[in-house]
Amino acid sequence: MMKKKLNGYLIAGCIITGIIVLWIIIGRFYTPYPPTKMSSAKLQAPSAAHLFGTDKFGRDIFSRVMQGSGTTLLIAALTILIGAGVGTVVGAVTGYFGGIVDEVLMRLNDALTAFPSILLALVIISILGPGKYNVIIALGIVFIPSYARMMRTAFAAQRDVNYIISARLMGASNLRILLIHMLPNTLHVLLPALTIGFNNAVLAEASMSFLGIGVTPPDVSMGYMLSEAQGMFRSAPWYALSVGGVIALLVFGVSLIGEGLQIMNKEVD
Amino acid sequence: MKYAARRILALFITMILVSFLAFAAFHIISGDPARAILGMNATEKQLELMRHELGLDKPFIVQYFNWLLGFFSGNLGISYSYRQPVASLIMPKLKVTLVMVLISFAIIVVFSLPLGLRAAQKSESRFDWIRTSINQLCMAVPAFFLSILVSYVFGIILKFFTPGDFPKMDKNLMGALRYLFFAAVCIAIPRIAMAVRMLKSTLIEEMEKDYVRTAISRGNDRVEVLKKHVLKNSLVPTITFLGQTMAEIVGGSIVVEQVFGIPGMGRFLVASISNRDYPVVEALVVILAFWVILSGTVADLINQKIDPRLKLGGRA
Amino acid sequence: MLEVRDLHVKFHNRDREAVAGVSFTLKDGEILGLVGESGSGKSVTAMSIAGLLPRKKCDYRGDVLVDGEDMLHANRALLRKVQGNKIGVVFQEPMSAMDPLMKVGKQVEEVLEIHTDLSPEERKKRALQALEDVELPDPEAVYNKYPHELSGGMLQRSMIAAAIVARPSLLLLDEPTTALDVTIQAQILELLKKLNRKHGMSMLFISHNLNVVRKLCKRVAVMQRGVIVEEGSTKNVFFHPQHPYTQHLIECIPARVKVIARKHAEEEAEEAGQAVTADSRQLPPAETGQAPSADPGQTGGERNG
Amino acid sequence: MADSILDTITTMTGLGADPVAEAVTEAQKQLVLEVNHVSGGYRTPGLFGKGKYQQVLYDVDFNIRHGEIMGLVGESGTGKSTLARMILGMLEPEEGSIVHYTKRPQIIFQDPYSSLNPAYMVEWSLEEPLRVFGKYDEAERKRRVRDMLAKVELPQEVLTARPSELSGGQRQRVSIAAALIRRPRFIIADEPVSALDVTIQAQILQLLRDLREELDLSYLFISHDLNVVYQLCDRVLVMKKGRIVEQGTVDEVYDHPKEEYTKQLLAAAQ
Amino acid sequence: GKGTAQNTGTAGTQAAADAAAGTEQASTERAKANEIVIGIAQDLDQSLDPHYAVAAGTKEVMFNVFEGLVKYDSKGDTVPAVASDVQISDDGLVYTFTLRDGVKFHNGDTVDLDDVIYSIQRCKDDPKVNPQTSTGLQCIESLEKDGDNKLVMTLSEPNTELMSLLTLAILPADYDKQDTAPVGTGPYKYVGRTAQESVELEKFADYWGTPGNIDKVTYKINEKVEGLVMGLESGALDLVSHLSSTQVAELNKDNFNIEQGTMNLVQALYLNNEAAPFDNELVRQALCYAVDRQGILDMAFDGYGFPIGSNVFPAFTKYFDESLVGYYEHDVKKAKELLTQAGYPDGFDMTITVPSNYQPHVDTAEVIAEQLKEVGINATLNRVEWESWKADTYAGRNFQSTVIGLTADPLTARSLLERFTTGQRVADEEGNRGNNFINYNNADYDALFEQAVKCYDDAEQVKIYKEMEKNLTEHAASVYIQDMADMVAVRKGLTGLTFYPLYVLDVSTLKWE
Ligand SMILES: Nc1ncnc2c1ncn2[C@@H]1O[C@H](COP(=O)(O)OP(=O)(O)OP(=O)(O)O)[C@@H](O)[C@H]1O
Ligand SMILES: Nc1ncnc2c1ncn2[C@@H]1O[C@H](COP(=O)(O)OP(=O)(O)OP(=O)(O)O)[C@@H](O)[C@H]1O
Ligand SMILES: [Mg+2]
Ligand SMILES: [Mg+2]
Repeated sequence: MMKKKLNGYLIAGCIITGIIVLWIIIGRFYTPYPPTKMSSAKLQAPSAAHLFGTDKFGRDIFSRVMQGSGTTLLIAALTILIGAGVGTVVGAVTGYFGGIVDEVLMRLNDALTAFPSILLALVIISILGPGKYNVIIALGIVFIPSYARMMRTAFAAQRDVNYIISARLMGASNLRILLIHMLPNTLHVLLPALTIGFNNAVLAEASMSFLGIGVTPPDVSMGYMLSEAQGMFRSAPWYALSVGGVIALLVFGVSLIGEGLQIMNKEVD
Repeated sequence: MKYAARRILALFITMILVSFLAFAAFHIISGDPARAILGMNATEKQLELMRHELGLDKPFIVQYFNWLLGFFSGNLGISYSYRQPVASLIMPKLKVTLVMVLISFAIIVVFSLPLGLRAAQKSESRFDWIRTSINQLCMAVPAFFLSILVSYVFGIILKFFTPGDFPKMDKNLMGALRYLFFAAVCIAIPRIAMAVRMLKSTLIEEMEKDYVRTAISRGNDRVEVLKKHVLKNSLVPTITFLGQTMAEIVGGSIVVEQVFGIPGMGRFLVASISNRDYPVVEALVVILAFWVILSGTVADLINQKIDPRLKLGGRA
Repeated sequence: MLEVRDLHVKFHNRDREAVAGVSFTLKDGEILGLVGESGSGKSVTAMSIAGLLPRKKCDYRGDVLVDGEDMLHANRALLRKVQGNKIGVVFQEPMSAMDPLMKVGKQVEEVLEIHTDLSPEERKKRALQALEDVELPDPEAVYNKYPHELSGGMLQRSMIAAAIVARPSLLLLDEPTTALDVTIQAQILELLKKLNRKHGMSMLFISHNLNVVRKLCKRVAVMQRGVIVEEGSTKNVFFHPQHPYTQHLIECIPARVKVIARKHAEEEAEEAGQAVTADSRQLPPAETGQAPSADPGQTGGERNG
Repeated sequence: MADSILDTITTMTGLGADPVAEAVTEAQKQLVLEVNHVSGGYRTPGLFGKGKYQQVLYDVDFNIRHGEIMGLVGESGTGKSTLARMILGMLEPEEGSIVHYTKRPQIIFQDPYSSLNPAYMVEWSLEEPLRVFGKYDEAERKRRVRDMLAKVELPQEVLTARPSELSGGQRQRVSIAAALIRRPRFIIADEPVSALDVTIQAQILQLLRDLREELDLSYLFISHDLNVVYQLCDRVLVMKKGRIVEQGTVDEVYDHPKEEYTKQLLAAAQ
Repeated sequence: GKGTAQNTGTAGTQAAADAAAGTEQASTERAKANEIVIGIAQDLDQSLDPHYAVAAGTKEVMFNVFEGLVKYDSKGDTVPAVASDVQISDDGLVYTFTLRDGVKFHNGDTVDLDDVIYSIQRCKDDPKVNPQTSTGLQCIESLEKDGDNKLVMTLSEPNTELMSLLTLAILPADYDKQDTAPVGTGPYKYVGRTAQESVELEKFADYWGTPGNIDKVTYKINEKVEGLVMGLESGALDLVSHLSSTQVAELNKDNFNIEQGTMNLVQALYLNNEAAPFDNELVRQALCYAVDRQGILDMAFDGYGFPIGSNVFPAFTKYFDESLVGYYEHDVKKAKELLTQAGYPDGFDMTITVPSNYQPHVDTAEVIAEQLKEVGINATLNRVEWESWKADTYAGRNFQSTVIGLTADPLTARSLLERFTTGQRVADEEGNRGNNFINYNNADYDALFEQAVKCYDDAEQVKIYKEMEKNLTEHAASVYIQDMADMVAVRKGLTGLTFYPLYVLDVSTLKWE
């Protein structure tokens, strides 16, 4: 009997992500310095007192990154929740029922996919205005089409499969079939897609903040800090490098998980 | 032939839908172009005059159809911000972006194909995880962060190009190409990583199919199998991916242009959005969307040539 | 022509040997049937013969001699010479065993391209000839079609055509008819018989259906869990099964078929002037046919894993 | 198109909601199914209008009596599964009618790999029909599942296994159990043994036979293997290109085939 | 004086210049060709017509292209330009201008009286002209030619600020392409622009006055200031103004002189006097005490900048009241007391709206938010786009507080102070609301303004304006912070940078050594 075997990527990914998430959670309750506390020790290089150095207001970058990554994590997680959630609903409905609903929604989907995602986010943000929650909504909307398309395929593939026909014959309601009979069988595509989506969300949030349409202080996200850091690349390179490093590490960890999940799926078939 | 006609019809329908969405979206945006043009001290009367001048006092649907008709006759409207025909404004920028995107695409193709092949071949080596991890890491770096690094290292320190001083294409083509090359690299790197990953898994998957065993049973070497059978079979997902890439690097160029100070379409788009310059934004968005859909359609048409089975299926 | 001696194959990720000491021989022009339950190691045996074992994923020992050459330990260069040329293989699922993007004709020709210096025109001629040999109605049309444009039966014929185009001396057939309709199944069997007669090709015919094997093979080997439990002339095995597993296998054949089979056998025997032993006339009725190995849930082949 | 199918299925499958004819004759009481001159096929949804119509069944007319096993043979693609779908209510006949005299039938499929939901343990799959039915509590459900498991001769351990961990034969037994758990009177078996090893085929056939006695079942048994049909069935329908070309008791048909086609089939099967 | 340049960069040495030879290449070539490239952070207005142009950034560039009858000098005084002389009657009602001889437009035509009358008339009547200008000009009753080089302007009432208004550009009469191909009389003529990329000017050879030194000036646009800094570093740009101290810190001091002037604006935390809790004067005062101006300067501006106490910037020496700067000393205790008095002992939540494209304002707001924590006020930043700031915050007055800098245009006390009167607060018959975007509502202030407008005695008027300033301070209309330092990075070798008390950059004085 083939048990789902953990693989190296999955373990390494979980460890890296786990450490960062733990660090972020700690950051909710404790940071070495208050993240917004300004001091006259400006733009100091990393030292024992300030592991990542300080920024132009003399704030401790380590503490700020600790908190900023929390915002980033929250945004990415909620974005995926919206994108994948709505995407799954749309995909389920279109994939399962087909027909005219499918035609219309998929055409709309095509049209939405035609906008490059950053552009779509840009447009939505200029309607909603910047800010943490608007970024989440904007990115969430941006992410819907790809999930919808993917889930549509996953649901449509099951539509005429025997166990679903049986479920219909036993009189299960459509909702029950969708949720209980079909959904669990889409997880093997959904889970890796979630990790990819998560990473895209982190990178997209960073790009948006960089373009000045992302989160607004006092919320700090890593993208915001990175755009701040760009202006000080010469006088405080540690700022950009530490923030960029943490983003890369977080994304790296999660994509290792995704890689691991995919390998696991393949092994089990 | 029928398939091609159907795809082109679909492209057309989607474009109409896209244009409507774009047009509607920018009319929902709360800002007032008249206000944007006239500034904060403008009086109601001034604003009204301006709105009339811009045709903003007509009903939405009328505005849309006027615009759509104009679009087909090559008249993309007049920019609010520059009082010039949009077409003449955006042409030079489109040229810059197009060149950058094409360079970037070329880099992606040139690097990812051999790397992907190699990754697939070496997938059973003990050091595969190193390769995979490096690959994942390349995907993890935000494109603009890469851009910042590249423009500092290659621009300021090594002086291979002068950041902020993009040479005019018609005057100094080589200089412009060199400048664009560095930006294109920044767009390309994460995409190369993705392409390698995709190629690797496609090739491995393909190598495990039954027909490979058949081919070997006929006396083919693994290399021959790869050349004669597997590559062609991997081509369809690869071309689909490249089509997506073609579409997505345009989106990626928006941010990279910003960092490198490249006067391309992306930067112009961002500026025009914040200036509420609807005609420009709408034209750019529709062109962008066209690019995206076209990439997909072309990829599909090529695939359909490669894989005769696709002729039957049409849309999945 | 083919000699397998004490073949052992064990996959790294499995606990049990897939093939645990199989020995048999196959003479020139003979058709040997290999039957057995699912997972009993039939395909692995065939793969070992054809040099198609995934060598990195398993341990193997023993000898597989094809015309005196050891296929099990042969290097790639030697294998390459033999594969397709001396040994042709036909697989179970024609749809997935053919390259979906290559025209059928090209796939039939491929063997010639690898093993001969024939000109393209010559190759095409040979390929068309092979397609005709397998009794495809319009070889020229089939030559230019893609696999998905053919029906299962036509595809399986094309597979056979590709396997015989280079006139190999040994044809390995791994359940070539299981996926097919009964009528088509019968046609394919007829075709194989004809090929055997016409070209004197030796064949190893794998199936899990003893009844199918009966129609084609003179000799049959029965496999269970990696070993051959019984071997002999088809008639003997069919009418006097010795091993319980074989008996069980026979019991599963409907009574009606057995009656007909007996009739055939008698006719044949009469022609040959000898009688079939009397005691086997009393066949148990199919209705009461129960598996001797009691646990019905478990005999259905091993559990995956 | 798909939604209309769904609608009909969901409205037609409720237990006890089946239209049972009020005044049935004595003869009809012996029937479980009446298929009256049914024709029909598939409509492919087109971009504009109704799309293409492909007729599969032509004037199919037969009935199945109480306690009977009816065989249905024919080559691949003649419309055997299509007929099954129509009887199950997943497809509307274009002409003719189908009358059920029992609860709606359940179905057993050919491919044991796709007939069980891979995401769940066997126990869940067996309980699900009862859960959907909604009239039994947890304990009763468990009891019935165990009961049924014993009937299909599977050990209790199977309950906690996932379908992927079972052999084909075991899976097919589980599918049968799932089809029977709500005690239908009529079962359609669409090539339930074609994908199985011969030895296991025999076991499953035996099981179907035993269950008929035990649970008072009638079958429509679809197969392209005439030998299997001979082993199991009382009567047989031979189908060719969507038409019933021959019907009668097994012995009648097998010993004195009237149609050329039947003769061919029989010859091939030997 | 405050308005002139102070060189804070290190003294240039030859050695340093040599070391940076690589980056210098492009700029050396430009020096040889007598050209410069200036970096600016935003593109010019859609219309280059100077009468319609509103953006400060546009005026900053087009200052070099246009002139009025008079123009500002580097002290902020008006000096004759297109007019060579002006006579004002004793009652201040009749102005007689003498047209300068041989002033040429960039298109080669000579300026005549018709052009002058056309220009003034247009500013007075055209509804699309900036209302501050057109309202000011309403006092002109008639414009008459006297001979062919004298213009007699009769007013309905005296207006001490008229001269400032008459800096309005003189344009060729009935030339209708001003918005895309502007033609003026300034030392530089407009050559062309590429949207969102660059604007080009060229020395005007027929200029009547001291001509410029540089032959060709190119403005390169980059919305990201970081991009401008990188452009300086890489040698692509020669001069960038309005840099922050952080950005200056990024530059290699061997290649640049950093000149410091003033931005000439009033940066403040503007409070919406109608939005709770800032409708309560005590709360506003508490905020004034809670905010530490010097702290802001130190924290966000490396100590550069000039603290202020009311709505006039220091460079405007005539009206600037030094004594108001210290009116509210930073005093947390007092702030808390006031808050308690106002009924907010535990502070409250507030939002500071800031235009995200102006980093200095964002920084200031961040520091303020941090400072307000000390008195228990929890301030959240709301970064908005510039367009939406203009529409929602400024025109829509839909905000609680905002950090922004207000400039004077024209350079008059009136333009700085009139905006807080009731007349500018409430809507007129047509539904227009004026510029009192903070909804300041004070009867005394209104009365003082009435007086000031009617007063024709300059000294008396200055006194009244100062009273108004004081009124704003006392009632804590807003939390006044500073006039920001204007840091200009100038490539070594380029000299002659002149600061004005206006938001302009005069390129005519620049030259390569
Ligand atoms: N590539 C492989 N890796 C691991 N195990 C394998 C592999 N191929 C075959 N096996 C195992 O070897 C055993 C024998 O398999 P084989 O395919 O020879 O059976 P078979 O007799 O051909 O069965 P069937 O009738 O189902 O084709 C099985 O237990 C199978 O799981
Ligand atoms: N969903 C469908 N839509 C359209 N046509 C279909 C569909 N399903 C089956 N058909 C067509 O209907 C015909 C009969 O198919 P059906 O599946 O009933 O055959 P069958 O007798 O069950 O064959 P098999 O023995 O291979 O299962 C075939 O020609 C098939 O192509
Ligand atoms: Mg096998
Ligand atoms: Mg069927």
